[in-house]
Amino acid sequence: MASIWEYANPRKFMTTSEVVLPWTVGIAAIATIGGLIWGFFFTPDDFRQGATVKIIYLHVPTAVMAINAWLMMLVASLIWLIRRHHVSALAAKAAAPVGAFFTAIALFTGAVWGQPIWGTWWEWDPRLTSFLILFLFYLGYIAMWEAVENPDTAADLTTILCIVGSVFAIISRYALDFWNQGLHQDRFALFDGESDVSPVFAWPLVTCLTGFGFLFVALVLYRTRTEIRARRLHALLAQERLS
Amino acid sequence: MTLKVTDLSVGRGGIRLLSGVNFALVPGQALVLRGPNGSGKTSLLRCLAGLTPPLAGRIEMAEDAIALAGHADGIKAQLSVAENLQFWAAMFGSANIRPALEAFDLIPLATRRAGELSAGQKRRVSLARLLVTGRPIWCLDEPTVSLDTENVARFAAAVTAHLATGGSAILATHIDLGFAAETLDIRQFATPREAQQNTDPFAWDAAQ
Amino acid sequence: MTLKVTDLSVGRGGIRLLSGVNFALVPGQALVLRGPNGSGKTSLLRCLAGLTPPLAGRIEMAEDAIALAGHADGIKAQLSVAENLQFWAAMFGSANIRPALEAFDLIPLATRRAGELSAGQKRRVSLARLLVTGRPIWCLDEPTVSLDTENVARFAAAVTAHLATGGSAILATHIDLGFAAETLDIRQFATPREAQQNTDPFAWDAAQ
Amino acid sequence: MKAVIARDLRLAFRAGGGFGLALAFFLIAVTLVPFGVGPDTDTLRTIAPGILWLGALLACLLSLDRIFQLDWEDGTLDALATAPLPFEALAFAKAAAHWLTTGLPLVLAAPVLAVMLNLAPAAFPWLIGSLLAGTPALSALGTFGAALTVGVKRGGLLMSLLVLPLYVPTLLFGALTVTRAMGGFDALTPLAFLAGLTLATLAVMPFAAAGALRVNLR
Amino acid sequence: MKAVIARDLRLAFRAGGGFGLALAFFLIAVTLVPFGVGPDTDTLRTIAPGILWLGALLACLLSLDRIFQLDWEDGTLDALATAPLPFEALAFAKAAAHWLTTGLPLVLAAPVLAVMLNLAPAAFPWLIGSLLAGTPALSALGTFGAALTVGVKRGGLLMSLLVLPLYVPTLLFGALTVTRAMGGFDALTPLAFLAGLTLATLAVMPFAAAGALRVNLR
Ligand code: HEM
Ligand SMILES: Nc1ncnc2c1ncn2[C@@H]1O[C@H](COP(=O)(O)OP(=O)(O)OP(=O)(O)O)[C@@H](O)[C@H]1O
Ligand SMILES: Nc1ncnc2c1ncn2[C@@H]1O[C@H](COP(=O)(O)OP(=O)(O)OP(=O)(O)O)[C@@H](O)[C@H]1O
Ligand SMILES: [Mg+2]
Ligand SMILES: [Mg+2]
Repeated sequence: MASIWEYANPRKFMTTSEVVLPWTVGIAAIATIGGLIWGFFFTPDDFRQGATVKIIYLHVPTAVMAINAWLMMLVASLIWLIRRHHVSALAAKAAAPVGAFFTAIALFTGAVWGQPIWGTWWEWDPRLTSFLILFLFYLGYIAMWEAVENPDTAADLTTILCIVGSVFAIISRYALDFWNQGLHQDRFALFDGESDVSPVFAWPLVTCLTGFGFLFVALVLYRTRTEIRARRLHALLAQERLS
Repeated sequence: MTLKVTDLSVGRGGIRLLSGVNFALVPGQALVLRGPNGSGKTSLLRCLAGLTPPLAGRIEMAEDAIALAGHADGIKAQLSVAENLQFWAAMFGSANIRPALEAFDLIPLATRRAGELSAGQKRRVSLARLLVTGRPIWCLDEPTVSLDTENVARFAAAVTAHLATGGSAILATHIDLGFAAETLDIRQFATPREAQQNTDPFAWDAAQ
Repeated sequence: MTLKVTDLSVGRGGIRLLSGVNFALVPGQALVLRGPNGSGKTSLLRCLAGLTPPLAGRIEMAEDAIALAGHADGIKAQLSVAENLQFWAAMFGSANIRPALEAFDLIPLATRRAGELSAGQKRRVSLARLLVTGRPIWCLDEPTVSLDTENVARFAAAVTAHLATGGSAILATHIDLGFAAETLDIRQFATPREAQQNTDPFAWDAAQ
Repeated sequence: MKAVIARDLRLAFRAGGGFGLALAFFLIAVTLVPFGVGPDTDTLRTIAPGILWLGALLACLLSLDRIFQLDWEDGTLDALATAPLPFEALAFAKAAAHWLTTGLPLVLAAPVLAVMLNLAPAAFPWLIGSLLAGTPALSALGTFGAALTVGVKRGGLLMSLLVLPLYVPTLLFGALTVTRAMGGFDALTPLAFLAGLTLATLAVMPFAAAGALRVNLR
Repeated sequence: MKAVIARDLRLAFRAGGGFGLALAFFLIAVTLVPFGVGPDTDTLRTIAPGILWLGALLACLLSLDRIFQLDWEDGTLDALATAPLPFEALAFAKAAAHWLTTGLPLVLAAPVLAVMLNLAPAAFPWLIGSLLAGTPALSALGTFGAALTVGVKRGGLLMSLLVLPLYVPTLLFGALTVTRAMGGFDALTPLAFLAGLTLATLAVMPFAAAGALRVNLR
């Protein structure tokens, strides 16, 4: 019977992802664009914040995905560490720039948002700062991949880095809370009784969240395929040399 | 203290270089690896020393049996020759370094800064380290490089003495070692092209 | 293009090693320096190449005539073999590197990262650099180290070709170079003890 | 293990080994700050704890590349790999040696600089305490970073990129201890956190570092 | 000379060469400051110019050891000594390459960080201007320091000791330009001084560096 691990075989992965990719792209496109349009043009302005509240449709999804991206990298790295599936290592490598990109957008939109709300572009608020640190971890992780020639060595080193980094990212988050009490919006539950976001805002937000989720998956799939092709090229060249 | 290698295959940089390597090294035996540049001698020695994990096959020997002397000297320029050897003696828990110094005529250089030694003098220091380790199996990568004839003779004497006391040695070289030993041409283990493929998961159905 | 050395004395680390070195190197001539470890071959070559100023004596030759290949390879690990040679070609204003690559059979390795080469392969790259410099006088310090017989032959061919085109070479070595050349034993220039003293201004009336 | 520490200390004392260099860097870096931010004493006093901690941190950082790089380049690590000493112990010994040659001197020198930045006298013991409790973690994390980047030529900059984010919690708690002490608030809690963090780091880091080393030696 | 610059740039872009690392370090170093001195916006604003300049300075410093050390270790310098290119030109080329891979990126990134330390908008052009005028001097002085310490194994720390004092005037005028612009005073005079200083440095430094190199090669 077919075990899930078969998909970790590069060849199998290429064939499967070829089929899956278009669908994810499609859903991502529809949900993201739809959600954003819905959010931007078909929701009333917020009574306190006015039109600026609409940034939330970019800001929150990117922010949430930025964190999930790192989690996905962690999982992929662990799979590589335990089962030595090359594809999962490459998937982690492929996810890093995407995650960094989302983080950057979350920070940027946040900054743009903070301008009208807090009257300043940047606050050393724990939430914001911890995201900045997350961004730094992304940079380090990417740099490590770049720096090491041998792909397997790089995969192992980045795995160790990713694990240690995750631990310290969490520690610093708590350290930061201890350091400075923030202005930033707390985590909120979207649909419980005393929700601070009325369903009017909530539904398009949920659409955007799903949209960005699929967008992430699509991007990672795409980049993983590229990485695999690069590795294949490398392998084939290596063989040319030997004959 | 025998070293037994069965169906070993060795890789470097994601490429399988050698496969089906089989040999045994018994106490008192010296084995010389021969092969053209880039054939995989260094890689094989590093694999035996446990630095690179083998791609396949088994290496059977006692724990902590191997001492390695590679292309690089492993000498600290700031320390004197004696201090360098003392450090290794401490690491391998052997008592005095005097015999090692004498074996390679390093007594006159003992107090010199290792950084101020000539190529051949450095080489002698790194060879003296082998005696200090007290390990039975020596893995030597081109040990006689930049040694003059006199010191090649010293090296040969040291190796034969080591063999006489039940030690063994496996050496990679292109030049004369100063003593007779059976040679193992590693070209016979060079990986054929079709075997090459299935080592790398990314090289599926490559054109032959 | 003759290199003329008169009454040269060479030091290293504040010690006078060689004194009264006299020899001439005419186009088409190759001179092999022989001497035990630590006798001063490398120091002499570095002095001829103008890296260390001579303690005394004269070195007469044309400007920019010398190319040096020392113990160290002078190769950038991150660059490919071809890129390494191209850099040197640009530095010495010579046009194409292809002949150099061919002379040492480096065409198959041209696109490889230099860091991933074996000892002998690295050596070949650093020897190929000599051809790229287009300099008439080669100073080579143990050029054939860790080369297999086949590549020693290539090296010999390269040198003889260089000599045939009016070039000259001075080589330090302990091992076979693959071609015949007159040798210069530098032990005859070793500084006697009494001469030793008055070089160092702080060593006045030391015990004989 | 003692042998490794002893050798590293000796190397540090030898020419070019640079014992006390970290100290000197600490001094210079901190003295440069007034040039940058201007001589106003109140500003200096307020930022003193942060500056001192940042200075110590950078001084540590700059001496990290000594930890493994040389041993790797000259083949010593290859030989050590075949030695009976496990890499975990090696990593720990290296971290210890680094702290003795870098962290400890910084702790001793900090008060002098604190005077220059006229830190509030009440905060002095807390400064020393926090540095004592914090710097070992800096050395341990640095050893890990050094082990990760040992294969990379001139990995110094890359290493700092990897290590500095790991330094954040230590820096936060360390500086916070002093600032709070200066303001007369409870400084014990952050100090406790700091100590705990350091102990945890010391316990775990050798294994991570050893893993990285093994990978890099392949 | 072009060949040297081209090669150094290529090396910088290659794996492990670490292009953009200086940038990342700059980012981190500046980010760490608030952790040290506390999140208070006003304090940060006042010290912003100094911090930005110090950050740039340290980022330069950390990338200096790449300049000559590797070429020395692998024998490239020996070979270059016999090449027709004089050491003066070599030193200049090295400095130029270092600035292109380090100084220039810093200049471009500074505004972003200035926002985070909420520097007064009026001072932005002056920040960029002063960095543009100042960083070449940092690279040139750094090249000199690198040439002096090329013989010393892991001379990184020693080099920073030698170089940092040389950096003081540049730092002074650079930070002063921005602070004054922030305070609304005349910032042109320090900027002019800075530019003059840089030009003088660029004119003289290659010769000093070349001399140091020759001595170290003996
Ligand atoms: C009043 C203005 C703001 C509001 C209402 C707001 C709201 C939110 C919300 C609802 C989230 C999602 C929380 C979650 O993940 O569950 C979020 C996340 C985030 N926001 Fe904002 N934000 C604001 C301003 C800012 C600003 C100025 C920044 C500065 C860059 C910023 C940066 C972030 C970051 C980094 C996250 C992700 C943190 C996380 O999810 O843990 N936000 N924000
Ligand atoms: N670090 C490395 N990464 C990738 N490939 C490498 C590396 N080192 C060597 N190789 C390649 O592996 C092959 C074997 O190298 P190895 O050093 O084992 O050969 P060798 O027999 O020792 O050669 P020599 O006689 O020149 O020392 C060579 O083709 C070389 O190009
Ligand atoms: N950097 C240095 N500083 C001080 N003394 C040195 C230095 N390098 C070499 N020496 C000493 O100078 C003498 C000559 O060294 P040199 O390298 O010229 O000898 P060599 O003939 O090349 O020896 P080998 O055949 O081993 O290469 C030796 O005694 C050595 O100890
Ligand atoms: Mg070899
Ligand atoms: Mg020599």
